[in-house]
Amino acid sequence: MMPQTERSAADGPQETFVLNLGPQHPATHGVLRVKLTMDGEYITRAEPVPGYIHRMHEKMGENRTWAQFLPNTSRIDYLSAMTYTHAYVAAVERAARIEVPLRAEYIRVITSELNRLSSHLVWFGAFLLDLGGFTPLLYAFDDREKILDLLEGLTGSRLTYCYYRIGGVCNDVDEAFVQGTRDFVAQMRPRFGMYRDLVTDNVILRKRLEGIGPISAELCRRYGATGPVIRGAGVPYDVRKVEPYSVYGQFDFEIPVFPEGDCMARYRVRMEEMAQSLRIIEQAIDRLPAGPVMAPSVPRVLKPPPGDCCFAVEAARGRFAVRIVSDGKEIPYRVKLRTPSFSNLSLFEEASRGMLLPDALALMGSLDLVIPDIDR
Amino acid sequence: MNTALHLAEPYRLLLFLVGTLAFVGFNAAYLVWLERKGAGRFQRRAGPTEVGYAGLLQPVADAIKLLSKQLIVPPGTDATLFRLAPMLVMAPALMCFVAMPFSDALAARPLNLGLVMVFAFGSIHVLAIMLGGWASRNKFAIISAARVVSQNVAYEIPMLLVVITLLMITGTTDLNEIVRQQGGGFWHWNILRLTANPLMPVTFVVFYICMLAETNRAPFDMAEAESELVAGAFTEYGGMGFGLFFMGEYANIVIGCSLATVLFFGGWQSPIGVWPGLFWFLLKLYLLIFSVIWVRWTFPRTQFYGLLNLSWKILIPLSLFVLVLSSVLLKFL
Amino acid sequence: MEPQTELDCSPLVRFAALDDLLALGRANSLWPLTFGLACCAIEMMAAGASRFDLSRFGAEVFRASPRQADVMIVAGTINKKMAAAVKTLYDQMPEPKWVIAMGNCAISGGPFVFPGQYAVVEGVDKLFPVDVFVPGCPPRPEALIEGILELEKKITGRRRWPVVKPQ
Amino acid sequence: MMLSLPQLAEAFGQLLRNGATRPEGQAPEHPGSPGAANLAAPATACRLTDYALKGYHLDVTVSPGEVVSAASLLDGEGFALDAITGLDWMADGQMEVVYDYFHPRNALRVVVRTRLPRAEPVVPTISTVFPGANWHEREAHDFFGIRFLGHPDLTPLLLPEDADYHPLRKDFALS
Repeated sequence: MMPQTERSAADGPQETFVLNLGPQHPATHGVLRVKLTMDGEYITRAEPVPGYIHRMHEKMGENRTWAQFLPNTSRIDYLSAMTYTHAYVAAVERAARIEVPLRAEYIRVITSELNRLSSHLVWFGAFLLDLGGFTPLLYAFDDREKILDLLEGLTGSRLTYCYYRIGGVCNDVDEAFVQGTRDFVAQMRPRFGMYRDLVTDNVILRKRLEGIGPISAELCRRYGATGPVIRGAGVPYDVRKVEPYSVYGQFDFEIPVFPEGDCMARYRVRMEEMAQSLRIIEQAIDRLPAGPVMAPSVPRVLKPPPGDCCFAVEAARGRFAVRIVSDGKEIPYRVKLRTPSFSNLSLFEEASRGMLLPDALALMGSLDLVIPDIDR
Repeated sequence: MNTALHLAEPYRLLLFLVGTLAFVGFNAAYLVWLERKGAGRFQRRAGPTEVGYAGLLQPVADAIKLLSKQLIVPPGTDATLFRLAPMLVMAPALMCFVAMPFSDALAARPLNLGLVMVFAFGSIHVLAIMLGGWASRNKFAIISAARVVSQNVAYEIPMLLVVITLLMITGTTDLNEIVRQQGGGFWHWNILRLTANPLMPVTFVVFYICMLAETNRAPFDMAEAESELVAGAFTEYGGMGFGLFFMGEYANIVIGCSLATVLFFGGWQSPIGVWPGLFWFLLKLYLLIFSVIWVRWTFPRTQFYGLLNLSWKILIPLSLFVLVLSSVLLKFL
Repeated sequence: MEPQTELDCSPLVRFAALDDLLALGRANSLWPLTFGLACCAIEMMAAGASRFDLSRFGAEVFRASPRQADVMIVAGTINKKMAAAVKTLYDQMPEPKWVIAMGNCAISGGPFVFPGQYAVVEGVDKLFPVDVFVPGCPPRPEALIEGILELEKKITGRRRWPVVKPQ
Repeated sequence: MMLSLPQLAEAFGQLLRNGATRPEGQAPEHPGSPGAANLAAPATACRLTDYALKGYHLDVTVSPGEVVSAASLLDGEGFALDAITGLDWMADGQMEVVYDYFHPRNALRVVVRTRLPRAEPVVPTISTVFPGANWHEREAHDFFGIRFLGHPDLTPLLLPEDADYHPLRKDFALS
């Protein structure tokens, strides 16, 4: 398709050199290091070296009570803090058999989707920055600020919300939030048209993304890649649909799937997903039931019965699963965090082989990595 | 300024030397300001506002800071070349202005080979960036140096081809003479001389694209490519070494846009017959520069093979076609 | 890129007026290093984005190469694997250079400090001197801008705007 | 291919019976460690679980030698690897390795677990089956010191290159 992107074996053996991309490099979105073995500008081997922001989240899980781990969950993938907290509290609720009030579930869905939207907006800007376009970043951040205003009014924080509690949510939404969310949905809809005109239809962008970085469904499966990566490879895998959790089963929304598997497909999946998130938010706001937002019977010192259990959610980057093991004490025995970026990055070595450096960076950008999410 | 023209030759030259230096320095500094302000406007923000009125002292602050930075020659570099490269980027840019006609009489040295000279000196900055990249002993810088050379080789060809087309029509390489031919209203400008060659607007588009590529501006900023190569050939340069590269980039934009103005938009000729030539020259020049800034903040960067493909597969055949068409028309009309 | 050896760059002779001018120039042209570590980096980006707009103070020129940067905004947790790289980056920046420790992690290790922790460097001032500390987890973009203004004050000795006292 | 839960459970039952009836002399694909032989034969089991309570559908316990054949079985059915987790049962003197699998097209989640002696936790690698397991196993090696036989490169992934400690072991403490 793009013969220029592949170097044929007929070119003969070449001298290679090692290029260290990172740990401080603008394209790695943080402190990922990629050890590239290069043949000119062609990559013969790209070996990601994570761990530069390993922050012991799993060790900390074994050091504090079940509820004290909550702040950590917002700092694993700080761009989708809500969904991560959701997975953890839902896992503990599952282990301790706590029933969450319906209103709290609705609020969780609304805030999770708002958070997904803001995460995708950051990705959109950062991805375009990787491709050398600076302006879309600021447009995306501008729209994101509106979401942050809403969530800040609700939770008091702009980024690391820690808003969910075991058994519900921290505080109820007020009328200002409901109205603000309605206004935001109405405001945000026309913006997608603008993004399409400004960015998606740009011929330079299309040339840089179409046919670049193909990832097949089989490759995703073998590496356990999920989220927009697998949906961009034609597999309609979304935890919200496959294993419906919370009240996602009650909403009418679609899972955007593009079969091409290239960077453009992943780009389109995320752009479509933002519109779908708006749909979910709209429905949830309209149907928001009355009632309490905390379960009445959550014990002050939580001691889930011994045993293990899992809970998976669809975070902005893919499937995020929490596996908790309890030995019946007030401190978790083990908290395992299965993060999507970890698996998504692990296929980079295979997918980037033989690519040109700028294409490989486009591929990396299209995986939407958050480095602390890999390192934990 | 006009009195200066009647002074004895050495004084006149000296005056022009100072004038050119000031012009280039001022432009390089304030184009950065314009770029930052312009970028701000394109991005729904204010740009520099706090340093002086509307941020007008921002370039001065930047200059003071860059001048007073520690000079580092990293270990393992080729120290001579490392120091030489930033100067090599600036000096030829200054030379190009010698032949540039700012108005009818305002040119440092009317040269009948002016265009050739501008091209000759205009190409040297490639060499400088390559030397800088090479001497830095940094892998990003070397990749960038290789990119710059292949990019400039590819784009020099269509650029020269369209200029040859133009020369066949004008019949002279004296820049001032080229401008004089375009007098008498904007329909005489080369870009609209459709009787000589109906494809003149296309010629300008080719020239404009090549100019963007030659000056390493977005969407062809392969040399700096921040998200890929950190800072490209300038990765190891700090302080005024980097400042000179930075100024050289803007000086080259000024040269490229001046040349476009002279060759296609009638230079200092007024489109409606009023106001002095210098005003019109600068107006056209800054409108073009503004368009360059606009392009930068709108488009993402092209891929490198896309860039070379554009040159070798589209621009060169196109400019060859224009050249042949032009010569056929010249011969038979 | 090898680390630079430390050089003592304090001048032998000082000229009061010239020093003031240099300080003024430096304070108004603080180019940060593009160097995001964790959560705080997003707020650092937000500070550069349209609503907060660092460019008003001429500080939006994020340079990816340490050679061209004046101020290192340490935005996030530094762990022991990263510490050497951060130190190298600091060494590669030419004098005069400044450091802003943004967020609790960069100040003290923040929420990641507990008895028996094995990964986190407890504060970036363990590695090199820090000029301004901006607390928060993460600090708001306004806080970062305040930190930059504070750094300007440290350089020039003058405050750009009067501090607004809380009511 | 729609796969049903009972079919899968049956397939695992088959696998476990084969493992149980395998003659003593013929070791499975990977011999395991000498320590594994000393340990009392690990309870192999395959049971359906309540998804609403556990978050997974099928809980399979295999002997360390059978993790590869379990992985191959799941690979053949189109499963993907979710994560590999270590679990330090210090009181029992055992180390547990938990393999989470999910199916990208069906709502099916399978947990495969195996117990190793804590003193010498060695288990064959499944990175030959799922290349994605490579990093998960490196991570488990970082955190628990579990050695994966046949793994191409067990250098620390998340910990510093020279790390010689395994922080998620229950007896870990910084000196």
